[in-house]
Amino acid sequence: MMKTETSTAPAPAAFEPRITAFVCNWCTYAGADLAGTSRLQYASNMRIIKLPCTGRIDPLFVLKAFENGADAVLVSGCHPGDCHYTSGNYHARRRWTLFRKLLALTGIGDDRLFFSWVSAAEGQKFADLVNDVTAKVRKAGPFRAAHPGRRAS
Amino acid sequence: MKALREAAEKLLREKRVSLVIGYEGRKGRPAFFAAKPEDCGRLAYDASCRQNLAAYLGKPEIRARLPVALVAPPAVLRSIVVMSAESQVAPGQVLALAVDGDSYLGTFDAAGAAELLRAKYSTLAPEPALLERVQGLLQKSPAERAAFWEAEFSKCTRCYACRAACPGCYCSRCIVEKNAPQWISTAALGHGNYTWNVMRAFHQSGRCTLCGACEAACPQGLPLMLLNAALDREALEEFGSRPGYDPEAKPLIGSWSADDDHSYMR
Amino acid sequence: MARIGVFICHCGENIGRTVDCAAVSAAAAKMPGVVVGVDYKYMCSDPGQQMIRKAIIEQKLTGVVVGACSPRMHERTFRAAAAEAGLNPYLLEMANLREHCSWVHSNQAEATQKAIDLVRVMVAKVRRNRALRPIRVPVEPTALVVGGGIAGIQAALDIAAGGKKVVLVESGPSIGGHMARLSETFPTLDCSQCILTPRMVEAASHPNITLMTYSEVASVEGFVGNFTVTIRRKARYVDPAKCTGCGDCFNKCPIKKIPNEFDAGLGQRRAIYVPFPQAVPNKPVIDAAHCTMLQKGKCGLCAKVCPRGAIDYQDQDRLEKVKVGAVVLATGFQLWDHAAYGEYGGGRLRDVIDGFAFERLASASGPTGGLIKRPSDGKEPQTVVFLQCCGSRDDKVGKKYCSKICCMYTAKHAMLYRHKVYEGRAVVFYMDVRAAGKGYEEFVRRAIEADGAEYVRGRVSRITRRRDGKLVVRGADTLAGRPVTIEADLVVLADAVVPRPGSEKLAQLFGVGYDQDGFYSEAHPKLRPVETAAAGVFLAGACQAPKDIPETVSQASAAAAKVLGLFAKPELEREPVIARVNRTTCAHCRACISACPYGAAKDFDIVDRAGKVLRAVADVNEGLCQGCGTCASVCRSHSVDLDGFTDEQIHAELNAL
Amino acid sequence: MKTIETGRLPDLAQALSAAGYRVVAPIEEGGVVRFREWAPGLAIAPGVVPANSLKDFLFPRSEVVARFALEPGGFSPAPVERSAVKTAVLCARPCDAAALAALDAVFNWDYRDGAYNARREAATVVSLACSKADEHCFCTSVGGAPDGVAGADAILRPADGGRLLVLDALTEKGRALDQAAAGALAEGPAALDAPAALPRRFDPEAVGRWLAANFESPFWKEAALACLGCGACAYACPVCHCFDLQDETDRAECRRLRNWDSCGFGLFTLHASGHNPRPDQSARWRQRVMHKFSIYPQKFKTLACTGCGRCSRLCQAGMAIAATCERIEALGR
Repeated sequence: MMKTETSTAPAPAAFEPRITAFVCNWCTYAGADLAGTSRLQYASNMRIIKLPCTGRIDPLFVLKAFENGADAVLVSGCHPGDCHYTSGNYHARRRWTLFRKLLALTGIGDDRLFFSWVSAAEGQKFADLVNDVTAKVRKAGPFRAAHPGRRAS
Repeated sequence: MKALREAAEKLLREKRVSLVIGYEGRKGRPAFFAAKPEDCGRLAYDASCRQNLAAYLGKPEIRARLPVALVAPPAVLRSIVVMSAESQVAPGQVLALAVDGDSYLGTFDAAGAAELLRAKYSTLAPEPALLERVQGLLQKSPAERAAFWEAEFSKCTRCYACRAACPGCYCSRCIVEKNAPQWISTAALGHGNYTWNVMRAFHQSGRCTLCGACEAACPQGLPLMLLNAALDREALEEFGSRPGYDPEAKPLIGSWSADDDHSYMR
Repeated sequence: MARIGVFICHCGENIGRTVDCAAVSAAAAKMPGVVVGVDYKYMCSDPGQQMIRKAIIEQKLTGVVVGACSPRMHERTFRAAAAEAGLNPYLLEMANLREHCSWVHSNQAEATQKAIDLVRVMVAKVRRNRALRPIRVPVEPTALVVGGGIAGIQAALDIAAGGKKVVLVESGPSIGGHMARLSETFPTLDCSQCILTPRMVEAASHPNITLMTYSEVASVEGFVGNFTVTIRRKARYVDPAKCTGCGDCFNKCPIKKIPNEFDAGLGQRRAIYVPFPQAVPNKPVIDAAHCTMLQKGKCGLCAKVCPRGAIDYQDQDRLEKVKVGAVVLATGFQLWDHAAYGEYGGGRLRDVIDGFAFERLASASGPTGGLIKRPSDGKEPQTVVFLQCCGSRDDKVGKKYCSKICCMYTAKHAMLYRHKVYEGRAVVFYMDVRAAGKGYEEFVRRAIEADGAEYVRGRVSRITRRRDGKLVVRGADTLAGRPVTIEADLVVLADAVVPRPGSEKLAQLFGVGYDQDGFYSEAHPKLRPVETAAAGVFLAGACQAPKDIPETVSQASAAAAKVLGLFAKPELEREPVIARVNRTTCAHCRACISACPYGAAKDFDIVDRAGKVLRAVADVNEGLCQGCGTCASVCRSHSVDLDGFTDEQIHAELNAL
Repeated sequence: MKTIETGRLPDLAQALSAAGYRVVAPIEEGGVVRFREWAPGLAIAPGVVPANSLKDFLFPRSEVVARFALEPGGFSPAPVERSAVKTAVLCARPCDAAALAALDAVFNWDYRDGAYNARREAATVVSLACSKADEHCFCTSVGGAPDGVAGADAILRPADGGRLLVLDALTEKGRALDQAAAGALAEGPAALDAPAALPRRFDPEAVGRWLAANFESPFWKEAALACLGCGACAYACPVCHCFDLQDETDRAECRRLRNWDSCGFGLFTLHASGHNPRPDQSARWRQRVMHKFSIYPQKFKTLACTGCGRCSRLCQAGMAIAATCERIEALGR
């Protein structure tokens, strides 16, 4: 009865990854704004979900993104010491250190889940990051429909 | 066992507790609740007792009868310490009848349990065999790991025996029961089963005492301890986390240090 | 039933060039819950905003999504417009179609698809938005100023002049701080006490200022607008109400040989004393550590001679609570202890002194009456070596940073010395001369050219004392590239400026951050240099970083302006993005309480009518919560949620992707 | 007699799948024997009562019962296919087969459940008589027998000391399967083994009588002390049939799912108001026992328990419904 769950779709010829990004409002979101005002061009595969702080990002958000068919997830916020809320990013960092281990163990590796510090001043870094992540995920191919974390449609 | 029974009997006779929760001396060693001194003769303990009796401390009917005493091997002692660090066990409300193998080690409150653990069991660790299985799994490719867990998680019926077995799962409303929004699908299908089992393990990070009750309770035999052990080692290596040794400990998730590693971030 | 309006802005060509705005608004119009989907050339323009206001009223919109520039640009604008039309401003969200889309993508098909996705996400979110009301907290229009140096005095006077009450707390027996110890001040060489003491007196006599000397902050509760601060009034053993400051007591006190801190140990005071003649308040305190009466119960002379019976050996520390709405930290600095430099005598050479000691020697009110006499034998030094950057710009033994004021006061010292000892040699060893400031470079040039100070670029490797009392200073002249040896009679070290001891503890009480050197952290190094991360707590003076007097005074006035701004309204309004706890489902694991960076998450007892505690849960203090949401994500049962970024909203956004 | 060597059950399975059946049989995996779809190469483990029950294949733990496409501007129902695969269940336990009567009753009394009945009709149940029982078995106390045929389309009976199995077709479906399996079966004499001896432990009627009269008995408080409130018993039970409806939505569509639910969960009866008519575990355990031995029999004239013992076999806390019934009967006397 689990049959519907385990059909593997072969990667389509031109694979355009769907990437979901969770970013904090004060650093990375502003960094992305700067990339815009500087007219830096980057891949259009990423969709940003804005949160006040990386401290707000629950691992469930990431799993839900994968479940809904994201091929990769990016989490990005203020550099250590820069957090608008003084320590939200420190809490986030510890959380992700443990959570990524769990995901790695269950088959979601470094080519699916990305973490980065991008400050409000790092427009270039943001653009490069998006391009780099997109390229890596293109190479990795579609997130296996057979991965238990993804809802079979 | 004689010493254990006498200690339990004493606690009840002196009315220091209203209930002694232990294991019964019949096949399967089910949980046994002694409310009268004379019941204590039926208490028994051996290595086959896989149930973590600290899980009962989250049950309202038991909380209503505090103070209570628990028969507690080292892992259960740790659970009691974790629960008191998380303000689930008020001082003096829970006494541990500490046992190890076939010896009874004495009666302790949470603080005393922590001292005993630090003195005698400071180096508790997952069995090497378990860690080898974790390592073996990590040697495989992500696709192979995904396939492995898909096969395992597909057996999960979402009976939540793992949750019921776990002293760390004392939430009155589990996240999987939150339906606005319903973050974790309650359908016993791939995605819901994955999210449930991964989050259950994650929610124990820095709190799991590796008692093994969840895996023992799983009717489908899911290897849940692989997840728990992997997290336990990561928490120890990255943050020196050793849950269940300090009744004053800050939660691992909910505290931080400026020099936490972030080599994986760019 | 949701009635969402979606308004897509072309931003002239900025969005329209790469995003097919008509297609986006058409797609939006078909999204669940959307009743209006339009695009327009300039949504932020008057007609654009009018279009939104009109739709809100005519279409009875329950939510609005504006697809335009970054919310950081125009969210306020559009939310204000929504509010004018009677829609709660927090029911409007923006989709960033410019900075995050049209400006960074060139392919129209891709950009348009992304724009549609971004709008769909925001539509999904806004359907779950709830009307929010700004948090209003009453403000207690009294300020607490911690530190009675020039920074604290200035801040207090400015706030008082603004008509608000001030409590000025000083840990020493008198206000005035370091500035009162200075002889003259650069670059104008006007007498420090002449310009300071009037301010001290004004502060003491101002009707709006309550002076609490010999007092310290013991504990802090509450939050911006509503702090309750407990002040420890240290035992003076002298009742200031009775004391007239006649001085009989300290003239009679038999314990005479206590090195006077005010004079950097060069002068002496009694066990009962006023730190300096112009002290404010000019009333003595007893130094319990040295008083034989308080130590051994013998003597009691001061009590005998006091005509007013003001002496009270039974006096004890008292705790006093004050309610204040804002706080200015002005705890200042001290000089780093050069004992760490063994090569400079490790603090054992009496004629190797620090800047303050020289100030006292040069000061007319100092222990030598303004005559430059060296400590060891009271002789007038014929050669004085001044050593800059002693402990500054040295991350091995001292501090990484530049202490900023030393270049100037060393030049001043050289100058003052030459004015007092015409034939004397003033030799200054320096690494660089940093004289940026109005009239500063000119001042240094004057020291060199008019007053003949000899500037040697280089470091001193060691200072040794010869039998005849000469200090042999060996160093290098890095410009000439040769070693130099100078036989000096006095060496003055420009020790690094460091925060006061205990400044960390105070910062922790107020929830203020500090750097690795212990200097307080401003909220933003450029744009919020006087605020701190703790709302309602401001900084003035050298507690934040080394500063000279003009800088300190300007920051003090800036802090005062911030305080007066905060006090301008009886209530203060805050963004309603705050966390809330579901008390029914909270298991009280206390993870959120441990995680909250602001101490806003707290224990809360649920009690029945009889006041019996039924259950403990977590609770969030609206005044303290800043809305980061860390508590929400450490909550395993998601019993904590964050207004404006609720679980429901984020879940909906993710489902729309 | 039609016989097959016990060791050659896979041949039977092979023959049936060749004949177009999907074959379900007890198969060991990771130390747990479970009913699951058989595939060539898999051994069949007839020895023990599987962890899951036959129920899984008629009333799956989760299934989509309705779909709505999220069209621009609104919802529109999308079809859900009701196709059920022709299935043969090998080595079902008599206690599993006996449960079908109870399931048929509940899925047809007021409304004919399409999904259930489609699968039920497509399924041929071949049970395996028990020649041994463990301490959790109590079919004889609830009107069953180790060699009972209730609900089965055919039955395999151990013979010659378990070396052989004798196949008897009992229904049309059974005979059809018999035909299809002909190739794998041998014709010959065999000495049937005696069915497992399982003394009756309690009288369900007496239990039912006491239950109906003792809703408020203090007995429940103490009897349920050990219960931790998981769903292991209900999900393993061949008769338990409670479910929960959940909608899952994403960008493309909304799916309405039917998932198993259990009266052991606190959430099961929790009202939106926060009120819970079954406030504690004793009320929930009482409900479980009453439903099986009092409420259900009153409604459908059949017990909702077939004595398979899975619930007590799996319970981490040692809750045992048979023991509870024994004590109830004693209380009744």
